[in-house]
Amino acid sequence: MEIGYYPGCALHGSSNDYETSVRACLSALDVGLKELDDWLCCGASAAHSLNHKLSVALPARNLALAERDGMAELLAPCPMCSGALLRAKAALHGDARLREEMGEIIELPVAGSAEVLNLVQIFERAGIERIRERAVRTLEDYRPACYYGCLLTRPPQTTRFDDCEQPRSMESLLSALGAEPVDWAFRTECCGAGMTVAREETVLELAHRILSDAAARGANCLVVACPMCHVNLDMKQADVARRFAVNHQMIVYYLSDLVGLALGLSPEALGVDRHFVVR
Amino acid sequence: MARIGVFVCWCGENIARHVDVEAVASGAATLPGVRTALSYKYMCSEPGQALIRRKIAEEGLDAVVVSACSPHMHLRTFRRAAEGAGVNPYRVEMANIREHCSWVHHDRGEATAKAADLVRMAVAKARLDRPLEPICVPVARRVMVVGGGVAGIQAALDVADAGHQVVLLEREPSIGGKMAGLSETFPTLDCSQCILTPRMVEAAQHPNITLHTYSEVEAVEGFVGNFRVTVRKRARYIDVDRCTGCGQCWNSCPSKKNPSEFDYRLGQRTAIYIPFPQAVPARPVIDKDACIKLTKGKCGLCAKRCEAQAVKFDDEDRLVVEEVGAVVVATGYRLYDPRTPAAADGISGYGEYGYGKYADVIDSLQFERLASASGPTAGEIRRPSDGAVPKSIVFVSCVGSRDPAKGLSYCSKVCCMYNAKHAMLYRHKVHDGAAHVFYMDVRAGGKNYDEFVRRAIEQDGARYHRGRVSKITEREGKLIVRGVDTLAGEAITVEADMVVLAAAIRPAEGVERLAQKLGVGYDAFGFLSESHPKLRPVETNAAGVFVCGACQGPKDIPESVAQASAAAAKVLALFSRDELSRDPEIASVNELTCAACFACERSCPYGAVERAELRNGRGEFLKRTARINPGLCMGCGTCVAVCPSKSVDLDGYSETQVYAMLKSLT
Amino acid sequence: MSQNNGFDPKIIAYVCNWCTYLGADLAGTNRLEYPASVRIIRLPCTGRIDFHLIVKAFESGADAVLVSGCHPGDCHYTAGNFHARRRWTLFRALLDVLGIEMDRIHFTWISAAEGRKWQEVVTEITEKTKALGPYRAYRRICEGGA
Amino acid sequence: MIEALRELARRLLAEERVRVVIGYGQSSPQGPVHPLFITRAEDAEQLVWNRQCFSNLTAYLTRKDVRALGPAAVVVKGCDERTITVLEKEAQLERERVFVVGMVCEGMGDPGLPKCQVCDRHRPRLADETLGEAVDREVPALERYAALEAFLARPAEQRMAYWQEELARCVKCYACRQVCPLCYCERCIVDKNRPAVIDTSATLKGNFAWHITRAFHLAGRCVACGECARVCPVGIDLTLLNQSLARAAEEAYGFRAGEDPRVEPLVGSWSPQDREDFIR
Repeated sequence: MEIGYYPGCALHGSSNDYETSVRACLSALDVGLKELDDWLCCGASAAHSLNHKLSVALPARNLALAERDGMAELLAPCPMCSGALLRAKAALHGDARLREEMGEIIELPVAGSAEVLNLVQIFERAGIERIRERAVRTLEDYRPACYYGCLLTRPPQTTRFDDCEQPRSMESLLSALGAEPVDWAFRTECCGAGMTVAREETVLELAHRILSDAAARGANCLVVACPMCHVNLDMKQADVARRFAVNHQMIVYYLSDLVGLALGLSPEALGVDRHFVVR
Repeated sequence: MARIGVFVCWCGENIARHVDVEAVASGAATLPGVRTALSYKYMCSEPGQALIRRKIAEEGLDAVVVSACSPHMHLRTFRRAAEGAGVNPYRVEMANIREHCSWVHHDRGEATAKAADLVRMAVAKARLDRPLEPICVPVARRVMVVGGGVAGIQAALDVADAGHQVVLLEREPSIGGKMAGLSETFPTLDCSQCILTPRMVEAAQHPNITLHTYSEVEAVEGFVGNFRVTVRKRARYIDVDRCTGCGQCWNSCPSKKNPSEFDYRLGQRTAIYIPFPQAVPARPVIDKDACIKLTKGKCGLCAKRCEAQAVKFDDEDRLVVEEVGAVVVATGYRLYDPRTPAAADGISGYGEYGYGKYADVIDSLQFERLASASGPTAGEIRRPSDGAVPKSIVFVSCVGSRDPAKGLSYCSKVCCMYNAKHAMLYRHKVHDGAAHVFYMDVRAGGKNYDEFVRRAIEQDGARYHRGRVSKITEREGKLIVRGVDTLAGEAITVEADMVVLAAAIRPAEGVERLAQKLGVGYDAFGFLSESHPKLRPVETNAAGVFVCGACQGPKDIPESVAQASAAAAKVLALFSRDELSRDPEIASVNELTCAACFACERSCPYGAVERAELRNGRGEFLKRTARINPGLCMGCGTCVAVCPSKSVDLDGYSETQVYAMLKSLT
Repeated sequence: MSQNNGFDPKIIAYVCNWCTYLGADLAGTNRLEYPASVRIIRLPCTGRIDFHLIVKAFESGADAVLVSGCHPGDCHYTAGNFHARRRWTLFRALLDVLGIEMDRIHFTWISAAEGRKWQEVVTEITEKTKALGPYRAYRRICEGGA
Repeated sequence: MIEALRELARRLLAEERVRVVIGYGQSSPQGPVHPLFITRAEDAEQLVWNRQCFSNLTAYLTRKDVRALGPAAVVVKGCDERTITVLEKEAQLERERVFVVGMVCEGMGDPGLPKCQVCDRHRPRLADETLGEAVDREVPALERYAALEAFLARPAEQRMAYWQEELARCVKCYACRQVCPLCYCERCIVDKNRPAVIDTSATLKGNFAWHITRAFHLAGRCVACGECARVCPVGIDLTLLNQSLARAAEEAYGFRAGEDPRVEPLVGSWSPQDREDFIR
């Protein structure tokens, strides 16, 4: 199968290891990615605080491009991006006047019809059973703490994905591949990535709490589906060690890393060797 | 030809200022069927009414049109006046030339022309009014009270004490309801069972009360004054008349580890059991899913021990028909299950609070059992997981309540009070324990209520945090409660040994089905709808059906009891009459032309349309037809609109009349 | 339009007894002035208002018809207005294909508390009907021979 | 197919499953096809099946004289069979007393009737036994209502003018009513007096009132067999009126009359969520 792909800025920049991982893993599953031609930033981090129309128009243009190219489904591996796209979709849906107005602004007709999927949903689409059949090794050595962060499931009215406070979808997928996910308390807590620059103290504390609880519950790695979470929890471990005198050394995987490993891909092919904390 | 009198009111200057009342009257005098038309300063005054009566007598009038204010204001007045002079009250019409004319149109010419039109329409309608007699139905002076909690017991006793028969229905094996399981009650801290159990016994022993426990309403037929309620008496496997309640059976039952419903699963009971020691009736039931004899065919120990030979393993559900004149619904409440979505919109419940996952996260009714002297811990506060005495408890308010995002937008009303009570009881029992209460607002409206909450905080040292709890997790045997104190503006974390969730109050399971059987409306949450929120708080839109207690909305004990007595008073008022008379402006079917498609049956909001057969004098079948039960029809006329052959008509608003009104304007 | 200056539209209003009729009463109590164009026919419930009444109104020379009752959920008879709403939705489709001028048929929910809404609605549809002029097309139907 | 049909009719009558088989007959090979009522197994030879079997035979199921014969079998096409569901929902027949013989149909008339061009029920689905082979194709609503759509594209005044002209030709013969399987009232509303609801004279006023009434009485019920228009002696296209209601039912409530025996009739049921964009 082939689906539309919206990388967003992070996957083409600081988190290009995530893109490597997603592409390698999905290609092993015969899921082709067709990158949206001429996509632009979805504006998720700042647009809404500057100008409401802009915050709809940016993602609306990306949706319009998908429609133009006949993409029924659009993968946005970054939950900030998928959230922005879904919010725009919801706003456009059932508001003919807004659709018209947006159409004029972005100079493209837009209905908001493309379905926006996050990374977990792509795996669900591909079929957990199918992935399991294709797996060449089991993940039995992995006891991951699945970390959804604050954005993947929220706000539930928009994402309509899993249980907002008690999600289970990553656990289901990884258990099927032999891993033993731990039950822990910080699945949907904020890691503070948005305040990395502004309030580093807070961020370190939040990251420390998350990493500590994961360790306390017996996890030997963390699994994320968000470039921001990854960069924060992976890169900041050194600072956490300096601040709290605890060196967690907790490997932080993207969900696609673990699925890729199960499918027999090498860590290098998945970009795992480019993480800060490595085995 | 009709002999109509038209009486045009000036309403002092109210009408006369903008409407030429003389011209309206003289115009009306020329209309066909009108014998006399005159105007008067105040038609509704006694001299005005006397004028109408005199003219009826003088002119031999058989219909009256009063051209004055809104019929909602004075139609009843003028109907009475006309009736006094021998005119059928349903041959009185009003033309509303005040609210709909003189008060809103100030151009005298236009207002007068419109007033003349309105009179013309009223005269056209009056010409075709049929004399109607109020519908009289006999009243069965017997009431069924559905639900044997404190509200149901109160209503039953009030009616029974007034000398009428009562059938009291309870779904559980014993009456007593939720109140029987409570520990102590706010704001007096008197023992719940001590005040309730004497009332339970009184109800059971009352000569005017028939008790059906372990029973539910199966079907309802009939209408106000004449309901036939079919009751399903569930198989109890005990011959209640033989049983002496000695207890040999439940003391010998080997199936002991069944979760107790009465203790909300915190305690255990045998397969043959009474729910609690003071149960009324003190007769056991057998849980057929737990009984070894009924599931595996072996055992039967209870039957062997029973000297009265009251155990009947071959018992079956029985249907009993009760004929009653009124029904009081007092089905009470249940608590919201925090694990589940409150509404079907895909938004999950409060999984993050860990209810059902962590043994020591319980709901407030479970806490009542822990605090109750008759409860599973004999009144000691011990946590479910390991029986240890908790050194700190967090009480969480508004779990489900006041949270439109999760589906329940309303306030459950009693939680603020019982949270204070729980904190207080806990501190009384565990002196060094810490009681934390997370709350949105403290709503303590009621006599001595706010003082009670203050006492919990100031004397008993409950720690109140204004804010909500975001998540509860467990670490090393402690419950980690994370929340926010919005007054201090900071996130707080409390390490607790136990958490008590004040889950929202919801109507009892299945109340919608009961409401549908009775024809009572209910809101989006399933609470039953009263006729009028202020003026008819215990009546419903189904005549003869009344509501009281928490089935109508969240309520505490005093309110439930007050409402129960109010419902009883309404029942007694109904029973004070030999016959009921109802407004006869209802629908009827021309059975000869009815095509029996039953569109009317599907459309009737009251289930007043029946499928009937038309037979000739010799009883031979002629045809099928729809038939309207005059006892149930409320006269909305929806059936008239959907009948394709126009075989239904509505008295007082008949087809002919509406057409004639239209024609009068051409 | 100048030819409409002398035109007093005739508007028939079918209203339910419990909400809109009382709303119109309230407009009176509050002395809210509006044009004297509407003739109310009071019926118990919008559930009773069937399509014949709308046709009959036009046959008897109405320039516009107003149908009004309780808001959804407020029906005195619990569901009459829900039944009515469904029928009207369908009936409008039929009138539309027939080329009946849809601007001459108005549906509103007006509660007993909405005296002002009654005033606004009557004023508005009177103005609208004035602008449309007399309903000549239907008059022609009524006068047309075999 | 004809042989299979005759054989089935013979069997049903011989085994006394039914007392009458309502099918199609033809007096001569070139003659018109007419309804045929077979009560003896040996007469089954007279049944025919060809592209001239226009009528919707379910209309006879509610006739008193036909009912008096006893349990009946009826031959239906995909379009006709929906009538059975509607009649059952309206308590006009007991489904178990009727044996429904479904005929796979490639369309009636030559060239096919307009309704056959957009038919998505070549194969009956609710019949007790279905004869013939065919594959249904999905026909989008847009296509099914194309004629209506085209008509609605005209301005309202033109539509009104069209109907004034068309309905002026109506002679009030009531063939449209007589042929309609869902017009089963014992006394039609048009025959009601005191008060008369509809002007019975064949004036434009009376004709408008009649056709509005006829069409609206089929709201949420009409199964689009199209017989009313086919039998109209002056050729008024009544399907436009029927279609306007059918499309409204489909658009607003996702409802197609007679499609699903589990769904309650459209008029007489409601939902709080029903749309009301036209209500202020």
